[in-house]
Amino acid sequence: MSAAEKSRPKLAVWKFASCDGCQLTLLDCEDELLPLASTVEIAYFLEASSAIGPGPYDLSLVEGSITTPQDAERIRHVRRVSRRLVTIGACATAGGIQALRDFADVREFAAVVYARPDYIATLERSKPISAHVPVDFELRGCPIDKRQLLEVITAFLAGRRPVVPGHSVCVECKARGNICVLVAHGTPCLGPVTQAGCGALCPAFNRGCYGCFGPTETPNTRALNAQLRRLGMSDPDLVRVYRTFNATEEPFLQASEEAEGDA
Amino acid sequence: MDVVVLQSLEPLIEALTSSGYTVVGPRVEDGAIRMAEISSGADLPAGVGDVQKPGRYRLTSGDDGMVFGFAASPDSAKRYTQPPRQTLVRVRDEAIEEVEQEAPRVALLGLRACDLAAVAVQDRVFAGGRHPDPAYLRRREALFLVAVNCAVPGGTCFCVSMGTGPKAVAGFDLAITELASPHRFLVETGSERGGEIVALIPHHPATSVDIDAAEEVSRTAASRMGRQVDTDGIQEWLPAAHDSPRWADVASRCLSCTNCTMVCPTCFCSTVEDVTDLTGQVTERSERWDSCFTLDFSEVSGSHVRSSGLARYRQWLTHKFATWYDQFGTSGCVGCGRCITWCPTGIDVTEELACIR
Amino acid sequence: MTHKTVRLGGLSRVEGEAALLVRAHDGRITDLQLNIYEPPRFFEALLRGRSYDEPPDITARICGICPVAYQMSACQAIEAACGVDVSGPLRDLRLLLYYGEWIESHTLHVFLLHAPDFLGYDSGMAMAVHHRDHMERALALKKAGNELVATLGGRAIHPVNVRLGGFYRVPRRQELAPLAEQLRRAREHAITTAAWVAGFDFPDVQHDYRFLALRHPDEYAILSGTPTVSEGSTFPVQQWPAHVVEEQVPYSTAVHARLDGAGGYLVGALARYAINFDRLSPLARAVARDAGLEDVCRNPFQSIVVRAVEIVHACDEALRVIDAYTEPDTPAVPVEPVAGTGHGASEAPRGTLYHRYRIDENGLIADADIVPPTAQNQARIEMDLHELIAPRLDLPQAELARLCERAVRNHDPCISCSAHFLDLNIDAR
Amino acid sequence: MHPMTPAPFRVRSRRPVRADTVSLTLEPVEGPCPPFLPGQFTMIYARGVGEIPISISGRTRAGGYLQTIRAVGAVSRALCHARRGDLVGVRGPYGTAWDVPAAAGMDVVVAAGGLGLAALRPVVRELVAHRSRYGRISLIVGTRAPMTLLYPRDLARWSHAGIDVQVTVDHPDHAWQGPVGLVTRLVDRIVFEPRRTAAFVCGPEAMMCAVADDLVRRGVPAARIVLSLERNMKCGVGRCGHCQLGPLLLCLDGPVVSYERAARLLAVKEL
Ligand SMILES: Cc1cc2nc3c(=O)[nH]c(=O)nc-3n(C[C@H](O)[C@H](O)[C@H](O)COP(=O)(O)OP(=O)(O)OC[C@H]3O[C@@H](n4cnc5c(N)ncnc54)[C@H](O)[C@@H]3O)c2cc1C
Ligand code: SF4
Ligand code: SF4
Ligand code: SF4
Repeated sequence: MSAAEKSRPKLAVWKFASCDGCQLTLLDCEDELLPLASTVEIAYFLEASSAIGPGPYDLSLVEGSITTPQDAERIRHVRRVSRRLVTIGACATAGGIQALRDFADVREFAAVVYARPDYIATLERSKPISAHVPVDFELRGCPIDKRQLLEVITAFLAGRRPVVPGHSVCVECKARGNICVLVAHGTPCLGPVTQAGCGALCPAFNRGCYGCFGPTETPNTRALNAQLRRLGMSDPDLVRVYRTFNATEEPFLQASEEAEGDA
Repeated sequence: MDVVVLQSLEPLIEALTSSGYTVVGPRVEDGAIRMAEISSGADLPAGVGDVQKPGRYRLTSGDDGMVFGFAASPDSAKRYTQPPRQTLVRVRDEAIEEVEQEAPRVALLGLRACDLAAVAVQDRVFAGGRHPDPAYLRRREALFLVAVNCAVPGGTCFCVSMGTGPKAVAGFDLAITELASPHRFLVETGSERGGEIVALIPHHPATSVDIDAAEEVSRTAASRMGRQVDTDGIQEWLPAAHDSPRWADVASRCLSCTNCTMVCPTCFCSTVEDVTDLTGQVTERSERWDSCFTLDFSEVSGSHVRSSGLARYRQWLTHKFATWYDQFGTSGCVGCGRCITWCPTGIDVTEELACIR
Repeated sequence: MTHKTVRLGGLSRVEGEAALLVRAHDGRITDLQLNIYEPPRFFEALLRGRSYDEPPDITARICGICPVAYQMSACQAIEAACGVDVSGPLRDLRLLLYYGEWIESHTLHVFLLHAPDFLGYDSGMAMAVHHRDHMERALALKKAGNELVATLGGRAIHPVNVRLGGFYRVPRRQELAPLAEQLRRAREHAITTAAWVAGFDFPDVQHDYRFLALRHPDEYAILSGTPTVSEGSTFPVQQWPAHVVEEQVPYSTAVHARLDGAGGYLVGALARYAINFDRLSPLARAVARDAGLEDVCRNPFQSIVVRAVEIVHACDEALRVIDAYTEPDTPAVPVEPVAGTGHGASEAPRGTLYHRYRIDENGLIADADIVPPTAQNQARIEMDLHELIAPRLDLPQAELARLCERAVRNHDPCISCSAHFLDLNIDAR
Repeated sequence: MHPMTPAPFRVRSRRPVRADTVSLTLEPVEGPCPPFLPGQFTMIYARGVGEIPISISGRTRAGGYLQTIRAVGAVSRALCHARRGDLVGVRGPYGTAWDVPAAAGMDVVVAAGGLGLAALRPVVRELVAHRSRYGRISLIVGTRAPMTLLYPRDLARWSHAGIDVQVTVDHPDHAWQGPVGLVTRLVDRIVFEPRRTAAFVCGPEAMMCAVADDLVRRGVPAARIVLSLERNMKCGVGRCGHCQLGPLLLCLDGPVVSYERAARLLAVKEL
């Protein structure tokens, strides 16, 4: 190994309860993968490699939420061996779709799915990584956006603040030149309260945003809900629309509870 | 100024195309009349109209065959004068290179008087001050502006109040008034290159009947304005009303979503971002549309000057209608009504201003 | 030494996390457990009470590698319940989307996960250092698949454009043109790939598999078809629950599926190939022949060749669909909720994926059942391992461990299909 | 040239002035350094990280800029870590200036809080250079701790040159003998003839307002109290819109603004 190789920063990718999609995003960077592999040492990435480079790691990307006692232990280890820890995707930043258990009785959930739920070791709640250990940066999305992932990695390499703004999807929607589906089609859209990053994908496909990047920096869900009701959404519809991939993010939780209270 | 009559727009579109312009004009797409590339008169929205209300836009269809029988499109000239993102410089190793920005030759067909006023406002921002932007000037130079005098103002328009319409009086290369029975187009020439285009196509001179009919179109339009703003003394009274209780009221309805600023044809705020490649060898700096409704916009020393939605709405409205005069000598608002139509919760600036006053 | 324990913690290059424990005594295997420690995510439970139109988006999140498969099985199950049939150009677009996922997912497995085993590398990235050309081809192929999914679906992972009855927005013909260009090159890459992997050194193993795959009258079944077993029996997808029964294995944590009473059947590339060889595109069939494959392949190590052939088929068919594409009048046919039960199955890259939903009178999901391919294969993978290791117990420990790991990877187990996978407390003695 | 294109400059020297602050001298790679007036700033660009406004604190003998930067975030940190010979981008100088000559014949109060002294340094140097033109000159400086005091050698020199230099600290160490507390406390300790006084103030906004209010209370006309204001700035040339304070675009109409104009604006919360 040359001296240059030795000094390459070490990247690790970790998985907790998740669908693998966010770490797959890294392998989906077809044009950047080989340059990336020569810029950083991919020291731990089980999905892609059997090689296990020793820690500590300069940058750990963590996918998935914490749902088992063992994982609660394991994430502490990951934090210890990581200089920077960046969580990627709604599971890791908000508990993910599996956090819907938080609104139910997880024992009952287990009983629905498994004949012998007593074999299942699981926590009552699906928690984001930041609920267990300090996190240096959270990259949102279900799944994360490829360009944003590259931006976070290059920003960490360059020592700058990642350009991952907290504003609404509408900013990207307008920049992209989409027609507003909410105004022009009467389609309910969570874009005004959802953080940008996807490039305003859904409106580009004539669909309302369903909030997969979680809440913006200052979401006014009360005002949006009033408008969504005018567009014909019922309170149970509103509860469901906020309870998907980022259900336990505080503003979405409040918005769903508000609708539930009114229901 | 030459005034001529065309029977059809087809030759005009052809002449523009053959003169090297990409023609961008009104066209039905995704349930709205967009400004999109058109290749023939058949792409124009014949018989299509629109109904615009606060937070609501719907197409209507009729059989009058008029191709400009609608009000402001969601798109303005801004996308062409100030593209949503432009790369400014590239830094490679030790060299800082200025990136040559594109200045595509585009003919914008169907801009309204308010849109022309908006272009003039942007001219002051980007070309008028102490630091003129040469790329902006090149882009502007490459734009051929074909205005259309409004026949049916939208439900959210108020250009008469702002003194910007409905008739286009300056700033165009050509200005069209669509006339009915018989269907024809009165074309005024506003520039030398406008005249050169007209010379390329079959036309006959306008008669006084044509000219009167066109006057009538603009007169009727002016009388059917959807909304109005009392701008008298607004430069003083609006900033002075910074503690009006109405701000809290509107803030409760405002999403801080930025739509009003994004659709506004004059809003020019931008931010600059660095993108590095993986090796760290090449950096690109680009400028992109930003909005005073975002939190980062006013970030100083780890906090945000305008952290409340109230302050951000107040900044927007006050800047647009009042402090813009202090900075650029004109109003920032041209009365096109886009911010009213495209606000998802239907906040109406004219109503807010009336309440604040 | 009579005791032997092989323990593979953290199986790599599988999507998800798994571990394997093998114990042997006096030359006999006493214990063999493939353990999947993907934490349960309870999809079937959390779907209850959701609106009938939500499962395509929600179940996509079961697996980031094959979200389209989940969306397609979910759509078809719910459409069946509501009495809607999606046909014509809309069905073609679904096929096209699915081909994109196949190309992307199979390429991922062939190059990044599986090939390194044959060439002795830890990863595709390590392999790339000496086989740059192959890796570049892989990335081009994968990109072609991803772009197909992204163009039709909005993004490569968890596409946003799929809905009951079709799509939110359908592409214009001219939007597909650049894809066709890319796919033609991809098809060449796929043919080269098949020839390349056919030359690998395959352990001489044959398993007596019982296969299950969908079969379609005119297509190499992906999107839909009739469940068909290798010995010839078939059953309509509505009867799936009567034929496929899942059991939680006593004193273990895994769920094993039994087909008509017997465990250990196989779904996936080998099964599809065996059951539908005659439905492959002529080009794909020729490529299979050139690669030295018979009509049926029973060597799981050669599944890499079968996958390469399936990539050729997917590229070939995708091009056919693009060529014949006419824009549908509406992006989706309306699907109104009807109380009742619907079944849907499609061929995920890893094998048959079955969904069942019961919709109540309010249009809400009353209950859901999802049978992902890896759950069905789990017992069969353990059998593979058993048959593979039993005669090779005297191999050096490390070599044996590697072989086991390869045997698992042969089946491209997607462990994120956590609808069923359980948590295991490994006996850490 | 496009107004957003930085000119390449080189870091000629780098001198840490406190734990988190360094003074850099920057010289253009080509040609002379554009002249500047006291109070003006440049936009300094750290490659791949970003660009920030930094006041010009002085001119080097070789004709470069002396700029003092505190590491508070990504860009300022990158600039603080710049090494001799590194390339940075510079645009400017931009903004309004303190009209020091206009204070001729008057008493002058210069009040600095924290890093504000970096912006005021050219003002004091100008006053010192033409000491005889002015009446009493007082420089009052507030800083967090004795260790964080900027330019101590300059302060000593200025003191010798006939300027009343007074320093107060928030957190004294055991060697500290001077006053403790806010700069405003120093306003009462200096001598000036209010009706014939000009004041130049720079520091955190709250500090500036407090000092200005005190001066007004003592009878200094608000029009002759001139502050340097800070807002987010992305362009420095009036095109990004970020630095608005009511009617002002601070990059063009500021950063140096009279208290007469600024007082009303700063009084409005979140303007
Ligand atoms: C006219 C003017 C003169 C200045 N002179 C000096 C000086 O001489 N020395 C000095 O150390 N600092 C000076 N500053 C402040 C300096 O610009 C900020 O500290 C710097 O922008 C922080 O950027 P950053 O990237 O390091 O931090 P960031 O990581 O961006 O954030 C650190 C904090 O700085 C604030 N900030 C970010 N960008 C700006 C911006 N463009 N303008 C103002 N604040 C911002 C944010 O609130 C943020 O919380 C001056 C500012 C202005 C407006
Ligand atoms: S479609 Fe949605 S995201 Fe786009 S502008 Fe409208 S409300 Fe915002
Ligand atoms: S528009 Fe909304 S739901 Fe769609 S991808 Fe973007 S953030 Fe996710
Ligand atoms: S006024 Fe309307 S469009 Fe503008 S930010 Fe508020 S909600 Fe959005």
